[in-house]
Amino acid sequence: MNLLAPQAALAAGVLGALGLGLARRPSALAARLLALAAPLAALFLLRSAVPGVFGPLVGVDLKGLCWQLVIFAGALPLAFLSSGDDVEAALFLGSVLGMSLLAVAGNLIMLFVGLEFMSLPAYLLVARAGEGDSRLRLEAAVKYFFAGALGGALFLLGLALYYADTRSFGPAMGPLGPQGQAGAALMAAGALFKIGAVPLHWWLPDVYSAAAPEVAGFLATSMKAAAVLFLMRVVSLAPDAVFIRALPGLGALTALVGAFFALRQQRLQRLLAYLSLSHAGLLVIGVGAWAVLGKAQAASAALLFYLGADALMSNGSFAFLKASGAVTRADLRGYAASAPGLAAAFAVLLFALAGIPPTGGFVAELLIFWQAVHAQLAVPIVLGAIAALVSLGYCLSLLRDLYFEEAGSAAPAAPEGCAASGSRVVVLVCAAGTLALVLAPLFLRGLAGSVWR
Amino acid sequence: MIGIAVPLAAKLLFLAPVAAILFAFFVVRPLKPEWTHWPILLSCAIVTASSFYLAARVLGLFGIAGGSFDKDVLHWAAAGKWAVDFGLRVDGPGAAVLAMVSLVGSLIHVYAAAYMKGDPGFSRFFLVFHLFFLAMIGLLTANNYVQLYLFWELVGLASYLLVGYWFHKESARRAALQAFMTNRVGDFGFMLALFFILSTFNVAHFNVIYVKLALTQQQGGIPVLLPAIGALLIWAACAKSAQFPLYFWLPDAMEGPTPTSALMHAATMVTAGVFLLVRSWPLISAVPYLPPVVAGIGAFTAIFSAIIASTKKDLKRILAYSTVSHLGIMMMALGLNQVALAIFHLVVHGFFKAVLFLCAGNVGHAIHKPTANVDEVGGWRKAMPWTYACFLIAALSLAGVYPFGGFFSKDAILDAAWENGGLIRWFSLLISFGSAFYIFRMLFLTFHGSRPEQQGLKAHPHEAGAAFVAPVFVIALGAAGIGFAAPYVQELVLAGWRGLPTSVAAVSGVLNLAGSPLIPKLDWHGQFGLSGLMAALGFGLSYYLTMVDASWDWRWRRNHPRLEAVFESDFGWKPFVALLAGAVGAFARFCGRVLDKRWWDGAVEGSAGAAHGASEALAGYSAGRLNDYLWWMAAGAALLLGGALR
Amino acid sequence: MSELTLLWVLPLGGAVACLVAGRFGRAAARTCALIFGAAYFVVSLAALMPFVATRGVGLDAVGGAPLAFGVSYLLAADGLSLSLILLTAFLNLVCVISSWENDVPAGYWANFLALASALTGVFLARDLFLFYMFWEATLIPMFFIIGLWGSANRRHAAVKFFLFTFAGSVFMLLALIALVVAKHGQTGTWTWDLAGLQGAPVGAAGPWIFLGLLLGFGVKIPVVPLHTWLPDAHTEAPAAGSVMLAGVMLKMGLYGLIRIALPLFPVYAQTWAPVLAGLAAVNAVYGALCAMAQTDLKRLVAYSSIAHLGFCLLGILSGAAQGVAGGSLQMINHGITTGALFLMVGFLYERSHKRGLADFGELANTAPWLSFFFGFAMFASIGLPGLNGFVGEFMCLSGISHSPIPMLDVPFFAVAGVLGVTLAAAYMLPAYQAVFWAPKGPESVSEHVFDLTFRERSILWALCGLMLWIGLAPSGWLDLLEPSVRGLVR
Amino acid sequence: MTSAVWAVTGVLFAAGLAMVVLRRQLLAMLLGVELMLAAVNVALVHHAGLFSDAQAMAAVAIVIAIAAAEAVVGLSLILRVLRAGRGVDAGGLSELRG
Amino acid sequence: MTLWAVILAGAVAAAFAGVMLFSRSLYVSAVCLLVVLLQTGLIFLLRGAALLGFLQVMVYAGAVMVLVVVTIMATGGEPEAGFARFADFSFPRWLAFAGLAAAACEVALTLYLGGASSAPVSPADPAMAAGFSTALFSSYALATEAVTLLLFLAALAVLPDKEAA
Repeated sequence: MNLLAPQAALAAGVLGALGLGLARRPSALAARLLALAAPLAALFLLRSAVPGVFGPLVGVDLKGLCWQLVIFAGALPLAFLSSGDDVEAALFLGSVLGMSLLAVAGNLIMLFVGLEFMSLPAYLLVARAGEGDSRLRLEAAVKYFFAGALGGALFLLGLALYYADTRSFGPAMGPLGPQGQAGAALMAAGALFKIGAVPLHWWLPDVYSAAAPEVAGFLATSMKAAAVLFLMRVVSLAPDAVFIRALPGLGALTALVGAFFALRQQRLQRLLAYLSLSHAGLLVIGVGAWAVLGKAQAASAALLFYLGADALMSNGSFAFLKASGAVTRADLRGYAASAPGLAAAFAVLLFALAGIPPTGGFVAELLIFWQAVHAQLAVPIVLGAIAALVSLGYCLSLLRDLYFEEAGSAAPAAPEGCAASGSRVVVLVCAAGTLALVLAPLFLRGLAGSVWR
Repeated sequence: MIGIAVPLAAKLLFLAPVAAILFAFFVVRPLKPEWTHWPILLSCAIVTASSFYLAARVLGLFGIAGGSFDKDVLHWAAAGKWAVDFGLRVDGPGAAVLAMVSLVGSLIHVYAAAYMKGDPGFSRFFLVFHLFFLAMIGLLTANNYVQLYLFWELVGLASYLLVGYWFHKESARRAALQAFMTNRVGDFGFMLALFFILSTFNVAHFNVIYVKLALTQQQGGIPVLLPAIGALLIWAACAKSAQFPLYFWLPDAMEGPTPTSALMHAATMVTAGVFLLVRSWPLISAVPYLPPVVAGIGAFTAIFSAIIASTKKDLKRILAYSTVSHLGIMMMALGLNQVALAIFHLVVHGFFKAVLFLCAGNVGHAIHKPTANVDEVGGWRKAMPWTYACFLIAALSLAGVYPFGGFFSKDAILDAAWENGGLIRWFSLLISFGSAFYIFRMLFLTFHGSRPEQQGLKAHPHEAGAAFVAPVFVIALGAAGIGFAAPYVQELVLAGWRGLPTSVAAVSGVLNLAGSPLIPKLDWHGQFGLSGLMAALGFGLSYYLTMVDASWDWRWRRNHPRLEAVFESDFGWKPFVALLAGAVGAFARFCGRVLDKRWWDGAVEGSAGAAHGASEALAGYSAGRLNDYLWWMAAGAALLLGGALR
Repeated sequence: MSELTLLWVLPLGGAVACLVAGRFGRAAARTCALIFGAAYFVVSLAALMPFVATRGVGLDAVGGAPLAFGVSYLLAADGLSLSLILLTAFLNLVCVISSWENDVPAGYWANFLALASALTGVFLARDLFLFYMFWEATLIPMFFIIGLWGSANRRHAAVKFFLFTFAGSVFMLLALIALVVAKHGQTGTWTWDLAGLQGAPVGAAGPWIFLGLLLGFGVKIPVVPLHTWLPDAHTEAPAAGSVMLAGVMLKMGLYGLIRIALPLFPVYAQTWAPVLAGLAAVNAVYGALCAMAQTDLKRLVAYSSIAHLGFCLLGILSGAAQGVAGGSLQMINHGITTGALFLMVGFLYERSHKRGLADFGELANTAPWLSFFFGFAMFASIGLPGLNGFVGEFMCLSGISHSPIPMLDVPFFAVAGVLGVTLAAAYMLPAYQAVFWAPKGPESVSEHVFDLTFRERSILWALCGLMLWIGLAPSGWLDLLEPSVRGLVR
Repeated sequence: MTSAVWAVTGVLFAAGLAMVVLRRQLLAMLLGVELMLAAVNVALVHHAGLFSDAQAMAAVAIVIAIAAAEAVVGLSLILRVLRAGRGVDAGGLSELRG
Repeated sequence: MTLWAVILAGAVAAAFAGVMLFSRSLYVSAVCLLVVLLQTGLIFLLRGAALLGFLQVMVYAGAVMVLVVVTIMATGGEPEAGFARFADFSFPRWLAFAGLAAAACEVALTLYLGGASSAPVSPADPAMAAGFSTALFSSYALATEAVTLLLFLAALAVLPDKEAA
C-alpha cells in the first residue's frame, strides 16, 4: 500500500477539510494548515514510494513518481499562500489529489478519472479563490469549465474508439487500426487542451489572467506538469499513432502564438499567462522529441527538469504580482527603486523565464532544445528559437519598466499583511531556487550515470 | 646582417632627439615653456655633427674608417616564419641627404627659435618640429620598407600638426586635413606595395630584396607582382613629393609657419618620395616601362607647376609651386635612370629652397604676417639688404646660373634629358625657361618694383635682426657653394652603394651607376647653351613684365578674370579633386545616414515593430467569446483526427 | 580553489562585496570596487607571468569529472586567454578609476565586477556549456549598465543590445547542441568538452552548425550586416560601459571564432573563408564610410570599432602566421585604443552632456591635455606606425595578402583593407578638428569642458603608454599570443 | 450492429458537440456536454458486451457519475453567473480577451 | 431483432437530439435530452447492461434533469422572442456551422471505417453483467472511491463564496 501513500495523505487532507466544513465556524487557520500539511506529507511519503502495480488502475513508474514530486512542489506556494477557507483547502487538495491519481494511473479509465478529478475542483477554485471582484474569475471559471468539459468529452470519445479497436484500456498490443488512430488522436486532443496547445489554448490566458495569482501559478505549474504527463501517457499507448508526428509542429505553433500574443499585453498577469503558454509550446516540442527518440529517459528527464524549473519560475513570477500589487505594466515603472530586493528577485525570474543564463530557466530550455535537436526537429527548433527571442523581447521590456523608468504618478500601494509578506517569501525563495538550479549539472551528477549516458 | 657594430654617431642620431623631446616635454614645458628650444637646439647640434661624421665615414674622409653599414638592431614583430626587424642603414644616398637635412634643418631650427618667439604655441611648435626632424632622420636611415613606412607616416603626422598649427584659421585646418588625406591616399599605394613586397620577397630589407631581385633577374624574369609594386611605390611618391596628380596639397600646406614650409614642405619632407624611389629604384627600373612613366610624371609636373607658379601672387605659394616643379625635375632625373643626379639635386634644392622660404618669411615678418602677397610688398631691397642678398643667391641657384649650386644639379639633369632625346628634351628647355621666369618675377616684384598697385611703400620694412638673417645667410652660402661638392656627392652615392658587400653586385648591375655624369658638360653648342639661353629669356621676360611694363600683371588679371580663374584653379584640377572628395563624402553620408541608419537599422528596428504589429493584428482573433474557443477546440480536434486518418 | 577558478570568482565575489558594502554608503562601495578591481588585476597579471617566461607556450588547466548532462567544469588558459583577461582586468580597473568621482550606487560597481567575471569565464571556459553560460551572462550586467547609467536613449539601446546579441547567440546555442549531438552519435557519450568535440561527424548538418556559430560570433564582432546594435549600444552606454563594451565584449566574438568555430571546422574555415573575408573587408570599408557620416562623436568611434574589427577578422581568417597573430594582437590593441577614445568621449560628455561634433570647439586651447591624449589615441586608432594600431592592422593585412588559403590571396582583400586604413583618417581627423581646433559655434559648450584632472591623466598615461609600447616593441606581445593561435595557421 | 451503435454514438455526439459549440445559452451548452458523454457511453456499453469486458462496464458507471459531478459544477457556475447579473448568454462572457 | 430495436431507439434519439439542438426553448431542449437519455438507457438494456441502463435513467432522469429544470426555472424560464439560439462568432456564423459539419462528417467517416471490421456481435453475457458490479467494488474500487470523493467536492460548488457568507 506504500504505492498510494501520497494519495492517501492527500485524500485524508480532502476529507479533513470537508470535515472541517461541518463545524459551525470552520477555523481558517486549521484549513490553511491542512492545505499546507497534506502536500508536505505527500512529498514526504513520496520518498518511500517505489514503482509498482496495483490492480488494473494503478501503475506507479519512475516517471509517475518524479512527476508527483514536481506536482507537489509546484503546489506548495499555493498551499503556503492560500488565504482561503476550508472549502478552498478542500478544492485545492482535491485538485492535487486528482493530479497525483493521474500520475499513478495504470489505465485509461483511471487517467480519465484523474483528469476530471483534478479539473473539477480547479474550476471551482478559479471561481472562488482570491480577493476582490469575482466577475472576471467567474467568467474565467465558466470558460474553463466548458472548455474542460468539451476536452473531457473528446478524450472520452477517443477512449471509446481506441478501446473498440484495441480492446484494451492500456497500451496497444499491435498496430492501430483507423479507429484506434482516431481514438488516439482524440485523446491527444484532450491532453493538448489541458496543456493549452494551439488551437485548443484559448481558455488558458483567460483563466490564468483572471484567477488569483497564486492559483494561476498553481495551474501553470502543477496542472501543466500533470497535463504533460497526461500527454506522455497517451503517446505511450501506441507508438505508431500518427498524431505524434504533429506534436513538434503544434508545440512550435503554440510557442509562437504565446510569444506573439504576450507582446501586446499591458496587464501583467495576462502577459505571464501567455508566457506560460509559450513555455507550454516548448514542452509539447519536448514531448514530440521524447516520442521521436523512442521515449528516451534523457528526454523525459529534460521535460521533468523543465517542469521543475517552471515550478519555480512561474510560481515565483505569479507570486510577485501578489507581493507587489502591480497590475499593469505601468505599475512596474520604477519599482526597483522602491523595492530593490523584490525587484531583483523578479528580474532573476524574468531572465529565467526568457531562458537566459545563469538561471535554471536556461538549463531547462537548453535541455528541451537539446532533445529537439537530437530528434532532428529542425523547423520546430527554429520556430521555437524565434519564440524564445520574442519572449525575451517582452521580458526585457518588463525589466526596462522595472529598472530604467521613473515611477509614474499612481504607483500601486504595496499590499500589506500576512499574505503579501508570504508571497514575498515565495518570490525570494523561487528566485533563489531558480538561480541555484543553474548548478543542476553539479547536483544532478548522480543522475548523469543513469539518465544521461 | 653585417657584423659591424653600430657606431655611436648613428645611435646619437636617435638618442639625442628622443632625449631632447622627452626632456623638453616633461621637464621644460611644464616649468618654462619658452625655453623649450634649448634642449632641442642642442640635439640639433649633436645630430648635425653625427651625420657629418657618418657621411665622412661612408666616404672614408679624414681617416674615418668604417664605410656604409646596414644592421638590424630590434626584433620588431614576428609570427611564425614572418618577421620584420628594424635596423639602421647608413649608406651613400642616405648619408648625403642626411647631411643636408641635418645642416639645413638645424639652421632652420635656429631661425625658428627667433621667428616663433612669443607665439603662444611656441613650445608645441618646437616639440613637433623636432619630432619631424627625428622622423626624417629615421626615414633616411631605415634599412627596410616597413621601417621606412613608419617614419614616412610620422613625417606626415608632423606635417599635419604643423600645417594646422594655427588651427583657429579655417584655411589652416583645411590645408592640414588635405595634406594628411592626400598623403594617406598615397600611403594607400605604399602600404599595398609593402604587402606585395612582403609576399613576393618574404622580407622588407632593402639589401636582401636587391639580392633576391638580382638573382631572379639572372634567371631571366621578374616577380609577377613587381610592376604593381613599382607602380604603387611611384603613386606613394607622387603623394609625398607632390607630383601630379597628387601635388595639390603642397601649395595649400603653406598655411603652416614659415619655418615649417622651409624645412618640411621645401627642403626635406617632400623629398622623401624621391628618396623612396631612390631606395626602390632597383625594383622600379627592373620593369622596363616604369622609368619612362616616372620621367613623364616628373617632366609634366615640373612644367605644369612652373606655369602656375608664374601666375601666383602669394610669395609662399610661388615658392610652393616652385618646389613642386623642382621635385618634378628630380623625378625626371630618376626616370632617366640618373639616380645620383636626383639625389644631388635633392640636396642642392634643399639649400636654395630653404633660403627662399626663409627670405619670404622675413618679408612676411616685416609686415607682421605669416606670408606676404606681392601686392603688399615691393622695392624692399634697400630696406632688407641681407634678405635681398640671400634671396638673390638662391634665385640664381634655382635658375641654374653658374657657379651657383643649381647649375650643377639642375642643368646636369636637363643635360641628361637632352641626351635622352625625344619629347623630354624639349620639356627640359621649357623647364629652364619657366624656372627663371617665375623666380625672377618674384624677385623683381618683391625687392625691386614699386608700382602704384603695390602697397609696400606704405609699410616700413626692416630687417628683423641677426637671428633672422644669420641662419639664412649660412644656408645661402651653402646654396652658392654646394655645386662644388658635386664630386663628393657622387663619390658618396657610389661609395655608399659599394660599401655594402652583400648587395654591391646586385646594385651595380641593376643601377648601372657608373655611366652617370654628375657634372654637366660645359657644352655650349648643345643643351647647355640652349638651356642657358632659355633661362636668360625667362629672366628677360620677367624683367620686361615687372620692371618695364610694370603694371602688366595687374592689367591682365583685370582684363581676363576668367583666365585668372583658370590659373587659380590649377587648370581645373583642384575643382576636379574637390569634386572627387565631395563624391566620396556624399557616398559616405549615404552609407552612414541612409543605407545604415534609415534602411538597414530601420529594417532591424522595424522587425521589432512588425512583431508588435503582428501581435496587435492577432489580438483581433481573440474576442473573448466562449463559443469561439470551443469551436477552435473542435476544429483542432478535427484536424488531429483528420491527420490521424490520413 | 585553483588559480583559474579564482580568476573569475574573485570579481564575482567583488560584485557581491560591493553590494554588501553599499549598505554602508556609496564611498564604501567604490572603495570595495577599487580593492577588488586591483586584486583582480594583480591576480590576472600573476597568472600571465608564467606564460611570459615560456613565451606563451603551455596551458594552465582545471579539469573536473563530467557532471550531469555531459557537462564538466573545464577551465584552461593560454597566452591568448590570459592576455584578454589581463585586458579585461586592466580596463575594469580603468573603468573603476575613471568613474571614481561619479556619484553612483553600489550596483554600478557590482555590475562592472560581475561583467569582468563573466568575461573572464568566457575566456577561460573549455567546456562549451560553461562557455555559453558565461557568454550570455555577460549580457546581463551590460544591460543594466547601459539601461541604468546610460544617456538619453539608454532604455531603448539596452533592450536592443540585449535582444540583438541574443538573437545571434540563440542560434549559436543550437549549433553547439547539434555539435554535441553529432559527437554523441559517434561515440555514444555526451560531452561538451571543446577538445572532446573535435572531429565530430556533423554530416549534412555541418554547414548549418557552422553558420549558427558564425551568427553567434558574428553578431558580437560585429560583422557587417549584423552590426546595427553596436552604434546604439556604444553611444548610449556610460563612458566606462562603452570602454568595456568595445574594449572586451567585442573580442568575445573573435575569441569564439579563434577558439571554437575555426578549429572545430577547419574545412569550412577554408572553404567559407572568401565569403567571410569579403564580409570582413566590407566591415573595414563600410564601417569607415559610415563613421565619416556621423555627427556624434561617440557614434563615430563606435563605427570605427566596426571598421577595426574588420581588420582583425581579415587577419584571423587569413591562415597566415602573421595574420592570425596580428589579428589576436589587434584585439588587444583595439581594446586599449578604442577604450581610451570612449573614455575621453565620456569625459567630454560628463563635463558638458553633449557629444556632437558641433557642440565643441577650440578645446585644444582650453583643454590641452585632453586634446593631446585624444590626438594620441586617435592616431593610434587610425594606424599611425609606431603606435599599436599599426602593428595589428599591418600584420592582419600582410597576412591576408599572403594567405595560403585558396581564393584569399587575391589582392582584393588587401586592397579593401588598405582602403579602410586610408579612410580611417577621413573620419577621425575632421572630427578631431571640429572638436579641438575649430572655433566655437553658437551652441558650443566648450566652456564647461575643463581639462583633465590628475586622476584622469594618470589613466590615460597608462593607456597611451601601452599604445606606444605595443607599437614600438610588439614582439613580446606577439610571442605571448602566437603559440595560442598557431593552430589556425595553414 | 456495431455500425448501428457507432452511428447512434456519432450522431448523438455530433449533436452534443454542435450544441456546445453553437448554442448561445450556457444551459443549452451544458446539456450538450451531457449529451456527448451519454453518446460515448452507448459505444462503450456495446463494446463491453462485444468483448465481454466488465472493465468497460465499470468505466461507463464511472463516466455516468463523473458526468453528474460535472453537471453539478456546471450548473452551480451558471447560477453564479446569473446571480452576478451577467445573464445566461455565453456571448456576455467576453470581458477577458486580447 | 435486437439490431432493429437498437436502430429504432437510435433513430428516436437522433431525432430528439436534432430537436434539442434547434429548439429555441430550453425546456424543450431539456425534455428532448431526457428522451435521448432514455433511449440510450434503452440501448444499454438491449445490449445486456440492464444495471447501467437503470443507472442512466436514475442519475440523469432522476437527478440531473431535475437540477437542470430547477436551474432553468431559476434563470427565468423561456427566453423572449427574437432571442438567438446560436452564438455569435468572431468569424461568419456559417463558417462555424460548416466547420462543425465537416468535423461531424469526418467523425462519421471514422466510425464507418472502423465500425465495419468489428467482431461479430455476441449475446450479452449475464455473468459479465454481474461481474461488472463486483469489479466496481474490487479492482475498480479506487476509481469508485475517487469518484465518490469527487462528487463530494462537486457538492462544494453550491456553497457560497466566503465574501457572500
